[in-house]
Amino acid sequence: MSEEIYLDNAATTSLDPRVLAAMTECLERNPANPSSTHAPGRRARRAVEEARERIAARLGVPAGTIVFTSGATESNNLALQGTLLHHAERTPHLVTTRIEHKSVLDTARALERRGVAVTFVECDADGVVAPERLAEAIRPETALVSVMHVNNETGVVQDIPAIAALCRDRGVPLHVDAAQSVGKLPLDLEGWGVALCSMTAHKLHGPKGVGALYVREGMRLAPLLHGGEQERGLRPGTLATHQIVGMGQAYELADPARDGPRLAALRDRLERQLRAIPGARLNGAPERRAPHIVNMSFSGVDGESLRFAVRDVAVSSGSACMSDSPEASHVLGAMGLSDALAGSALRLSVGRFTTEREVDEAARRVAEAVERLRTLAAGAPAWCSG
Amino acid sequence: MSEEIYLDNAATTSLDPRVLAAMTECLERNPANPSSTHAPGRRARRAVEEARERIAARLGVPAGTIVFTSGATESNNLALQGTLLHHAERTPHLVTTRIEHKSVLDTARALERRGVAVTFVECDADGVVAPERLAEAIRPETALVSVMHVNNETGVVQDIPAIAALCRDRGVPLHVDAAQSVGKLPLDLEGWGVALCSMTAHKLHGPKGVGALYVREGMRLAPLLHGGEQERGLRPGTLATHQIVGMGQAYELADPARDGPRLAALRDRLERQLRAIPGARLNGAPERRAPHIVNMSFSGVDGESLRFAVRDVAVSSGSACMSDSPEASHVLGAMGLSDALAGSALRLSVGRFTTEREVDEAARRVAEAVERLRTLAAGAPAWCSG
Amino acid sequence: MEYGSEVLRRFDAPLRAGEIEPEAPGVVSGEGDDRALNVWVRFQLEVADGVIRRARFRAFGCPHTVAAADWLAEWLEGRPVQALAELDVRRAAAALEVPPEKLGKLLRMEDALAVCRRALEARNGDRLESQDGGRRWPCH
Amino acid sequence: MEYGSEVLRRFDAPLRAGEIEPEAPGVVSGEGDDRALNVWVRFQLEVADGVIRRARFRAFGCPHTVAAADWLAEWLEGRPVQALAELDVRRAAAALEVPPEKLGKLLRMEDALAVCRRALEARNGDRLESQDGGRRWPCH
Ligand SMILES: Cc1ncc(COP(=O)(O)O)c(C=O)c1O
Ligand SMILES: Cc1ncc(COP(=O)(O)O)c(C=O)c1O
Repeated sequence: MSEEIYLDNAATTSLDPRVLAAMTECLERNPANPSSTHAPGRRARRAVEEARERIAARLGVPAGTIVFTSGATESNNLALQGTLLHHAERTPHLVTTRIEHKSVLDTARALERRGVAVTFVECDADGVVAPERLAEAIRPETALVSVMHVNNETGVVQDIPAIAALCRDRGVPLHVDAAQSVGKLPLDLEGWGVALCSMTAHKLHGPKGVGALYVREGMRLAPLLHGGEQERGLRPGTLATHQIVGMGQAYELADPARDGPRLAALRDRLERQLRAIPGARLNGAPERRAPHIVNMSFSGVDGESLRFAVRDVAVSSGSACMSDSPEASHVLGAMGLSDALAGSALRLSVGRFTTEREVDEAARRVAEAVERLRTLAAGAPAWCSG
Repeated sequence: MSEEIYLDNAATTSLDPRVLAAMTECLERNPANPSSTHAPGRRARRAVEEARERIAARLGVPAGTIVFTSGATESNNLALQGTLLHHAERTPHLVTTRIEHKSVLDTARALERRGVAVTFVECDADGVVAPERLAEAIRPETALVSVMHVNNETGVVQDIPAIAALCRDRGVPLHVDAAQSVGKLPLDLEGWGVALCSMTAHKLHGPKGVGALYVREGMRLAPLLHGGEQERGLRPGTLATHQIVGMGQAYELADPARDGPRLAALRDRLERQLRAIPGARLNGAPERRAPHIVNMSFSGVDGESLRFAVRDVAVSSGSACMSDSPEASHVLGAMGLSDALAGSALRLSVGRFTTEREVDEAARRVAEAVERLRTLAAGAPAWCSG
Repeated sequence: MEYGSEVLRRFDAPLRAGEIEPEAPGVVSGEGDDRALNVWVRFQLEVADGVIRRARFRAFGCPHTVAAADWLAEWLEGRPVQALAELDVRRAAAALEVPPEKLGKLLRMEDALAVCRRALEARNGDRLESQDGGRRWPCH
Repeated sequence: MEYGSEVLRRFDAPLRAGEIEPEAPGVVSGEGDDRALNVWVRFQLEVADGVIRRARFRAFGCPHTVAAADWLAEWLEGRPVQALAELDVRRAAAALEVPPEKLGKLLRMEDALAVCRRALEARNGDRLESQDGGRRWPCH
């Protein structure tokens, strides 16, 4: 077995040691329940509120707009279900896209089964959703538009400022799934006029199992969970102090202005080498991508075999929550890739701890594997090449 | 300020150092996403499955029945909403009690607003719910009975074996909120015939923000959150490996046969001294309590002042998630206590790290404070004494 | 509930809690209570030559109640009886940072002191008015 | 997807992957594929004196596909041509712990080998039967 290289930072990241230190200190010294009114409880509450302020400061939003959740999956569910299930309209309407994360798509489908009308807007071959397509989909009874900022498979960045502007014009609140963009791209939620925004800590070297939903002041939402007054009644349950502290620390450490270019440089270095492989095809608009993700297909190569051949490089087809399922990526499918090409796609994603040596070695192994598998399949029919 | 004494282990507990060690090791060495299929992903998955098995083994249930959640609040919501919202009956019926945790009561009330019929069964003056009362409340369209095992305010233990037997007779599934009992009292979920059981880690020296729902094989439930196939489709979202590992370690460390008697001895020592205070009144059936909780009222003393006077002893009125709200405890109210007596109630709860010296010192401080406040209120009208 | 340092100090050591010896001359007392608000207070004022020489209280209630009673008793001591007419519990509320939802409890203290005032008026046969029709006494 | 050690070994170094030199005599070949299953395989068998002297393959597909093709090629080598009639891909599936949902892919290898067999029959003008009407060859 060759040395393991982790290039799956879009699935999850390792904890920054400074985040670990903050969490450990909290677990050791701040054990009380933040809802308790006694002195140790108030110390725990203070740690929670400090983390909330750090996160809010990073995003340039008031601290009171941050509602802690168990992650972006829950945030997405809260945003969509919370807006649509108790809406005044008898048949409210949701506009979203075909290329959202499963936690948005599946929630939209579940809402459909409960009487909500949903329009799934298509993307183009580059994975870009045209704001005009979204504008056309909006109806008088549209209660929410939900569009992800950065696609988790391709890294393609949607034009949220333009989409927010058109939603504002039409008086429809916009929800943005920013799980992949916070800390890597600048966000201006209040300037753009975003109503709801989902975040998670574990894509940014913070802990798994904690996230947040930004809820613009004045935006009304029904909770998914009941019991307890925590988080303005929007999210009951004992607050996980150490998790929230970890998220606060992770968000404070992340700086798009510094990390973005560093990640992009690494990603570009990796991408250059991968593109040099014959038959390589970049998936997603080259000039509109978040700095950490590259998604490439390799014609004439089976995806499962390719991933197995480079198994000491941790990469992904689709997203991690789908990687158990053999179906091809719904995102690449929406972009019009053949099953064969979509099947051979690798998503490689860099993080804070990725090195140049690692991306060089990973590219070398991919190139070697592609060549070996192509030789193995010499003479195969054309359909194998997509 | 005198030395701080923590006697609020029913609100939350401090992390056992062995749990911290397991979590830290996981955070440092096992950072991948348990849903990823690459080698680091499979290592993370293994840690999750080992934790699931440890927890299942402690409970004597198959590992596949354990669904991880963000805590007992979510587990209770999942159990109630998941059973009732998509029930075949047009107006399904829920039976629960007046003394449940807020996460059950508020969910029951939210279900009522969505067309579910709910019967809230009363308890007696000792905080005990008679199984016959529950039996009487069951109707043909009853879809679920939900009863807590140990009450979080009084520590009173409900007769779950008898309740489960009658539910079985009537063909109605039983949900048990065991947040306060797991690890302290023996549970025989499969022997008793419980269908659903809520658990949390942080009441047992595990981390906050992780819990589980036991879902008996064959019991069907609709998920609250959508997206991703994790946890048999019942609970999507990236699994928080370190949290789950922490819960696994905490459950393995907890042994009712060993911890129960130790906690009971400490609690009894505390209770003996508190009962010696003139005007003290024990709330909850003395012989039917979990080992870690004692709830006492002190006539002629204002509760808020009493808690403030003993502020270096961290205790609770009601439960922690209500301790911000000035309303008197719904549990003590249901037991028939006057507002004054309910208001003067202190819940003291011991844990693994509580010492005899601490309970002696706490009892001394409570006695002193009660005496001082009674003197301060000398001449007050009778209603002040409840 | 968070309590300010002034509440803490007075609650922990309310110097004017207690009673005036029954044999002391010129003592009036007054009670106020509200069961719904969980508050009871009794003031005793020892008055001589138109001046409140001593003020003592007993109280049942929350820490703010105890601290406010102590604050009021201290404020009254050494002042002429006319101070009773000018007393404004909001001053105590401000000094102790009493949260608004608890102001009702402090009004019961005004009631208790109003009883004291009427007892003094009954004894003297005239009404106690503010000396300057509204000017507040400087805090001492 | 988890892969057993035998899949790993054969996938990483499939000793019989490749082609037989075009000039070699007595070579038959056969292909099988299924686009929906994402599998293509080609076998070449060099037969002399009724014995399969060499077996080579090319494959497009998942790691189990590659490993199974290699397993089958190895199994055939050195066996009399009748072995083609007895060949059962489930034996490869068992040896490699191929998950049931992938069995369809292996059947395409049976197809490819059936083509080889028919080519041999066409050349010899008679049918290849199992030598003992069903007894399986011992594994060598
Ligand atoms: C775009 C996007 N949204 C939502 C999620 C879900 O986040 P979480 O794992 O915190 O539930 C992810 C990652 O898993 C993601 O990439
Ligand atoms: C009986 C009971 N049920 C449910 C809960 C909620 O648990 P969690 O804090 O894990 O959401 C608690 C404690 O807060 C409890 O005591």
